[in-house]
Amino acid sequence: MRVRVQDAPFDLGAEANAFVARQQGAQAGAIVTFTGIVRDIAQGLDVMEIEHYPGMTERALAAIIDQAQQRWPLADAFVLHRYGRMHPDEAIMMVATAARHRKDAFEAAEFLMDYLKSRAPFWKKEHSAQSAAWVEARDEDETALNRWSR
Amino acid sequence: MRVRVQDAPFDLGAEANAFVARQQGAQAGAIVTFTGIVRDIAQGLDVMEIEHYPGMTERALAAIIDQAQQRWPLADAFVLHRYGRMHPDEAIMMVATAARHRKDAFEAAEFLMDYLKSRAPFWKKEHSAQSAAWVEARDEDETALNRWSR
Amino acid sequence: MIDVLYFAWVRERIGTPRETVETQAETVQALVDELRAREPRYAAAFQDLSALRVAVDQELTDFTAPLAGAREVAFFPPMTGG
Amino acid sequence: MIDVLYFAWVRERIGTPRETVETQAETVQALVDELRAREPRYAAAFQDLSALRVAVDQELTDFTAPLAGAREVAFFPPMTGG
Repeated sequence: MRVRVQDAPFDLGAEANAFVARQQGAQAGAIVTFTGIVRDIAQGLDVMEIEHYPGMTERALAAIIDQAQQRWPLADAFVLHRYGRMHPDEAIMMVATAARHRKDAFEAAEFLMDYLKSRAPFWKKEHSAQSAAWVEARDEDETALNRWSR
Repeated sequence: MRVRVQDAPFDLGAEANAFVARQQGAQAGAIVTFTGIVRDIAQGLDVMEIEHYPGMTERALAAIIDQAQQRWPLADAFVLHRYGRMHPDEAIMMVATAARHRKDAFEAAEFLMDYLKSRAPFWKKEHSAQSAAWVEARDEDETALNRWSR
Repeated sequence: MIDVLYFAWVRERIGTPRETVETQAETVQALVDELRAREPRYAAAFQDLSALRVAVDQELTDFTAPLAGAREVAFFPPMTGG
Repeated sequence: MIDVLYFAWVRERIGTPRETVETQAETVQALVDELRAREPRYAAAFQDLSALRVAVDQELTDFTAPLAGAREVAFFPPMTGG
């Protein structure tokens, strides 16, 4: 199971341990995880709401993982992404990669993050007491993608 | 507590969760962890033994974290490294970084790994049924360090 | 007959997440032109196509994409996952 | 009087993890030369200094480092942590 899209909160530690346990005997000496946490930058965020495109989301994430596995010799890769409503300091999503060498595990995790930031169908909306606004895509995220098109 | 050096096994998931919990309210939206696992490359490894230099180890790891915190705007960084005897598929060590942006968290974690691979006083010895041999330092690890001397 | 889906502020502007559209449009662009002509809310949502992304049958594509055989077209702003 | 520590195969070759050495050596290199002259096991351990690393008072340094005021010198192969 390489992709999971869910409404419910998840336990980063339990997911990381389960991912490592799946690598038993795989000679994957390097495990990298990335976890995204809801930030309250403007000091007034009540709820982060994430909308997604059921069906396409799972396909897009699986396709991104396929690409990563073609580019790097990975033992395994995993993406978990939530949708729905969540609060500051809650985990939004995580990726995990397993490889023989750390360079591959790090690069593949960064690649997965760059792609899913801008190419997986999720949209964030920030709700505060006063207002609600869709988060705008950042130019840096688009730029980050370009480094992989070598 | 940014550095821990211990003989006992550790629970990666519990450590990762504790690290994330320490970031409450810190606006650190990006958490990266790296975990190193004992590999049995030659298909005969019984025990990986790690020797270290008590006193210097803690100082060296703290100095590496200080460097990382000077180079990147990190909310936090953590290194845990075991010594003593461990078996294939056991975790050897982990690093964790927390930052506002994922690029900083990823780069700082890679930097910590590159430095502690070659600059923290640990030495690995691989024991199989037939023999025991000290792991040799790899040229790639030295090369990996050079990219940070810009 | 094609299912047209809207997400995020496109959905809010058009006022529905999904509708079935009777169309002979041969490309996404032609479908957009038909929708724009319908009602002001469509014209508003599709005002600046550079601010929009499109998927045909759940694959990201662009506005020149053909619609022959397509069952589902989705319009949405740039994604903000992660 | 200085504490001299050995790690990994340097420790194994010399046969002790730690000893106190009476020396007037002014640099790490001078201390190495004194040790080499003592017994074959030291000569063997210090045969190829390019294969060794040194720390003075728990700070990595090189063989030209002065020993004035130093309390602890450690010799070991390149590190293999992580």
